[in-house]
Amino acid sequence: MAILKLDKLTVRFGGLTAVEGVDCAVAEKQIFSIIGPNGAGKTTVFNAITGIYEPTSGAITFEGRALERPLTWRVLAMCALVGMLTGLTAAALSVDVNALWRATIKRNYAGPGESFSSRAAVADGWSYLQGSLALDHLRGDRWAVRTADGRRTLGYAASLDEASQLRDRFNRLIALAVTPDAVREQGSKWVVVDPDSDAELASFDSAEDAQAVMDKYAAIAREPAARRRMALATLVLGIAVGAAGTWTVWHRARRTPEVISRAGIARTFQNIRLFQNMTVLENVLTGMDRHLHGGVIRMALQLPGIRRQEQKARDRAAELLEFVGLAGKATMLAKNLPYGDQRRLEIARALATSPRLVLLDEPAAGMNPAESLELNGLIKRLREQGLTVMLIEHHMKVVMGISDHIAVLEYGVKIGEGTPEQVRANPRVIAAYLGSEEVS
Amino acid sequence: MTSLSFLAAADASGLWETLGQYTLIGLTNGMLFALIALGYTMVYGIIELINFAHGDVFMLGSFLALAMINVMTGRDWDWSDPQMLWLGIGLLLLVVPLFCAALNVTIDRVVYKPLRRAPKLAPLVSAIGVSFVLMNVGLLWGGAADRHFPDLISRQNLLGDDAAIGFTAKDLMVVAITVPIMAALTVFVKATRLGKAMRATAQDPVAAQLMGINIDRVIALTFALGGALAGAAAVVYGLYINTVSYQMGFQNGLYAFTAAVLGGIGNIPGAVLGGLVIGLARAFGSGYVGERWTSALVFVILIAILVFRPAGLLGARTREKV
Amino acid sequence: MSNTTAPKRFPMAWFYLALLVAYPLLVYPENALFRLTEISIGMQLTYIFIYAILALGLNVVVGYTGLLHLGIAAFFGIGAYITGILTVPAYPFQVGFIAALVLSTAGAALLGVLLGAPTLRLRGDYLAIVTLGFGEVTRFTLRNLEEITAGTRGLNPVPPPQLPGVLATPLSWLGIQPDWSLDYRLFYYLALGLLVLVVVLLTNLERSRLGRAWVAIREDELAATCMGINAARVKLSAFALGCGLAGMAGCLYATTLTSTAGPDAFDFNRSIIMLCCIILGGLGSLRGTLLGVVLLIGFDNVAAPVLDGLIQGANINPNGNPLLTFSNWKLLIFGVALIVMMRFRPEGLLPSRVVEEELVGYAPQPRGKLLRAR
Amino acid sequence: MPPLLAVEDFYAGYGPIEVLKGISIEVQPGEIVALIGSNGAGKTSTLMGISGCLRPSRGRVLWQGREIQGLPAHEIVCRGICHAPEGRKIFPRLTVLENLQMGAFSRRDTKQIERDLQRSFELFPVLAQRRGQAGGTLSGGEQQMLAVARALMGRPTLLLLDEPSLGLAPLIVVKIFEVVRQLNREGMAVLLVEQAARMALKLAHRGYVMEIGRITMTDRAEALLTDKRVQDAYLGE
Repeated sequence: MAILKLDKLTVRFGGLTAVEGVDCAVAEKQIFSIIGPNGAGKTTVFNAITGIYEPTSGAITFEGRALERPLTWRVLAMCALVGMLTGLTAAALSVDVNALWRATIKRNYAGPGESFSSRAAVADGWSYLQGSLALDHLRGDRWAVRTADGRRTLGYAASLDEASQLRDRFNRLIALAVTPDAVREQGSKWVVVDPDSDAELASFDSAEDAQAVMDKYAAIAREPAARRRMALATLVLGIAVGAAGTWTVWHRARRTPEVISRAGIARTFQNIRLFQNMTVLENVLTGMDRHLHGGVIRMALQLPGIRRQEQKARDRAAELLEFVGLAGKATMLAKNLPYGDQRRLEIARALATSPRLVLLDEPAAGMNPAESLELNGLIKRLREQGLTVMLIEHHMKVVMGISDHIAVLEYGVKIGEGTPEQVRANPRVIAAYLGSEEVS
Repeated sequence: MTSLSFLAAADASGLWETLGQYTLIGLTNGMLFALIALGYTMVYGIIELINFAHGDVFMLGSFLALAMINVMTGRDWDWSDPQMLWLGIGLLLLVVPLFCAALNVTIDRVVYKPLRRAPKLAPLVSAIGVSFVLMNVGLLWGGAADRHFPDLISRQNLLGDDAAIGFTAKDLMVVAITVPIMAALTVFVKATRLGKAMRATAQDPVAAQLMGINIDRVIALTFALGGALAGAAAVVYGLYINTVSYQMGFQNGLYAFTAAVLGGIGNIPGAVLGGLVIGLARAFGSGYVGERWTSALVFVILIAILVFRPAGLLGARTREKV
Repeated sequence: MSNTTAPKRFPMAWFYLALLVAYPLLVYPENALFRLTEISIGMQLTYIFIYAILALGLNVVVGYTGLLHLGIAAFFGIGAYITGILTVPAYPFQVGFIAALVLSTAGAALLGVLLGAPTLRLRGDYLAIVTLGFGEVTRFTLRNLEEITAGTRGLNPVPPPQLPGVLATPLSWLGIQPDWSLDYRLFYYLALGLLVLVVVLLTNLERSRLGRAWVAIREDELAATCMGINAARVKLSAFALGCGLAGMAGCLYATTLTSTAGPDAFDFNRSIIMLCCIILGGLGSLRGTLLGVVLLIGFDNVAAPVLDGLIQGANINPNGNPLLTFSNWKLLIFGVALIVMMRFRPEGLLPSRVVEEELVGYAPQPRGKLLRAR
Repeated sequence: MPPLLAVEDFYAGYGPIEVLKGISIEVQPGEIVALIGSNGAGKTSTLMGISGCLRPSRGRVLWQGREIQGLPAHEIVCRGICHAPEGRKIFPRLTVLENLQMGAFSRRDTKQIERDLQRSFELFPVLAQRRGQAGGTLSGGEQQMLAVARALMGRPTLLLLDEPSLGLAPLIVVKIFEVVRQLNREGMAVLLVEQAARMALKLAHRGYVMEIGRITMTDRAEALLTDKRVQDAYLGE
């Protein structure tokens, strides 16, 4: 059964086509090699498999599954949560936090020793959003009628009852201010009369005075509505932006190297990419990361469970280092290793992720014949351990010696495939890989 | 603060006039930022260093301009005569940029050059160190208080006294000096041999070396150009804003650097675009949102733009080679 | 010093710690130094401990994980202001110190995550400018939300922690008065205790899976993700921890100062100084960070005023010539020192070295079956 | 007469990793020399060492009998060694024309440069069509042509050519090799690094075989082509 299948894999960068319509099926416990001239797109295939590049078209399936992060309810919940958070923050900013603070906290708390009722604060916060006029308790048991944001004081009163009456009057005035013809001429005065109760709410000496004051009330009347609209708009916009942003971020990371590595594919790199300033041992331990558990707090406290787990990981890392032939070099910095050892360490690090499929990108580059012979042995032992190996290699000896199956790429297109013998006999392959005969 | 002040401002003199006025102020200020931002962006483009000291070179340039004006006034230079005025400004625009260029090149030679192969953050810390040193020099030179920079150019509205939009001789001066300088820079970088060498070095230093380009000289040239632009900006700034202090390099440098990043750091047209965007953001911010939120607004815009365009407005995303 | 090996280093650390614990108890040196310098060295040490916590937080982000963060002061400020809002008598909350400490830390960490999440894919200098921008936004916001933060005046008085009653007697044996406003030593031990706790926890984390993941991301993000490391989560954890520690330091700062100070105490300059501390000391190195803080903050808070005092005392400057006061040259000396240090030790004074010696004593022995097949 | 170029016992590396462990190579005037070997053998580093981008830790590079090792790269170019580096390394945001002009940076003879430009366009007509286009927008083959043409703009006495066939279609490779041969007939010496060993050896007069930082074999090209060991390791059969 094929463990990895590439189906019409195509990768393009801008206008350049790196890989075009490549089909491949890698059987379990096989050593599968990709050969081809430099620039033929071999590494691009690896990059597409391991999620570094997004395939332009085509499918990659590993053990029958497309390697994507599954869509779970947690993702949706996260989107909703972030959306709500952004929305609420935006709305809070748009309703003017300063004024809200004044309306809720400062209005309800006079100072040290005074009591504070959070229920009253919430109620005041709500009426602030409603835009209703508020009563402030002042020193000397006086009361002030103020706009919801506390910026404007409309009047003062000597008792709470009087203050509430005053507030009612202002409420009526404000309601009337937005209606046309609220001000009527009456004798030498200009008055505002409540149409329901016929009570006189205010009187002025001139039409200009009346107009100016009524304009002020009209502004106050419009303000809460404008603020509510603004708050609602920012709330909706914030939720939309937050949720959409989270969704985009998640969606963009559906097929990342991390997900693919966790599914059981590990790789090495053509130009060695070790963690140069970490020790050999730590490099391998980093590969084991996903098998280690424990939250930040348990790690910070180094609880016994964590220690045991760490000790186990170190033992296993030591096994892996021994396996690739790096025993005794565990405490060296990776950058101080000789070239060949760095390649071996990359293999050990890849193995540490407990993969079922290993991709080796030119593992023998820079090795001398003796070393690459040793490498052959190592790759074969990997297969004996039950792993599937995919290999990009230029050393024909390595390739022909150990491969079960070879695919040949040229200019991003697969031009031949088969057992080493078949490939060796394929005239197209000879022409492409072994040098064009036309140059004479 | 919110929609109310917007309406109030609009009521004062018509929505479109206000908008035009803010745009004008924004563009004028933006050109100044752009001039400084170019120095950041060019240096970053070539050696990938955020040259924190750049703003302070600018600051010292304006102190030099101030000192020169004082000396010239002392020797009876007649600033009220338009001919003498423009001659004087021309002289400032010659000497101050030269000084700033020399200063910048010296800094590179003495401080940054030995660190070309050091870990990336080491030159950054050195640049911070240079910034402190220059700031201290400014402090010793000009004192801790704000200094008044002579108001040499009139604030008369060129569009007539009762025009709805104000465009003063000062605004004209900013445009008349910065636009030709930017044009000259563009021509230099686009068309001349050295300019091309500069761009080539920024794109691929190794290949540039293989072409026979002396990278060290190109880097020195870049610092010189950046310094000269900062010097020109310093003169214009002094004449336009009329207040200088030893701390102004930091604040303006911050905006200019933000402008450079906004446009895509290392990208020369990007720096100009970034400068204009920041100038406009500040103008509209103080007009429509409130003066005290302006600075916060600039950075909110910056963050928002970078979240959606991680390499700046004109920056190109690079694909990592694996 | 930098060549000491592991078995020797730990006694050295204990030695320094013992020295720091003992210093305030031996009243004589503090008094002698105070007579000499007119500065309470013990109080300044308290601030150095606080800044050390801040620097350690920054070191997690910049040193371990390699994300250039230029706005750490904002999180310091956020911690201070959360503490201020939660504890000052002008507001009704007035929670205890422990609660304020926890909430400040958590609040700053949460904000760090909120800032980090959308900007994770930015690289190097772009991330730097975003964090710088965030720092400035925070400062302006603190200044502009006058109703809540009291604008440029800052919130005060931030009350001191409640001393558990059981401690009063043992403290009196040591000659320490149980009154925070009278005896600096209570703050001193509080800050020192928290610093030691942070150092111990960070040392553990550094050697754990998470610490390795941070460094792996710094060394080669792509290779790390190919090893199954969730880069986003790891970076966010570094942001959360770094910013959280900054918030914790901010809480301590406000408590020690009994005020949140104004928003300008948390400006870009503060971030830059902290960054200089950790780069100077050696990125990613705990010891280096501590040394960097001692040198730079020590210079700023202790050496500079002392030298100023000495110059005044020596009476070389009877006319008050500004060129002859030390504070007018402070920035210059500071700058030159930074330049010179970077010139000769670009990797810092005590660079992090996950060297052989640290892991000496441990030579893993392979045993059992080689490779588990699946 | 001394050889045009002589590399003697050259050691160099990146950090602690030594990639060149005592290389010795000679190029005579008017000769095409091929340097073949597997990936990571140090071929590119050798060229980098000659052109001054990689400082030697030991050893000498003699150019017409004079030592040039340790000189900065731009001075080496002035002496007549031009390097078309691996991976093309054209300037992506300069136009084709500007890229070519950069190739002639070390020269001052404006008229001759103009003539050489025309010649480049004759050699590679496709570049003439695209002269105003940014280098980064060219296809791989066009970029490689541009890289070679750019190196030729320096009027080299010795051309260092690194992997000209990398990722290119056979027709384009043939084209580039033809140009190289033509220029060689006009007297230019070439040091060619190539993966496609057979092709390179067919073009070259002499060849060196490199293995992990050392020269393991050297001979006339025809001899190497028929050598059993070379065939085994690099030619496939």
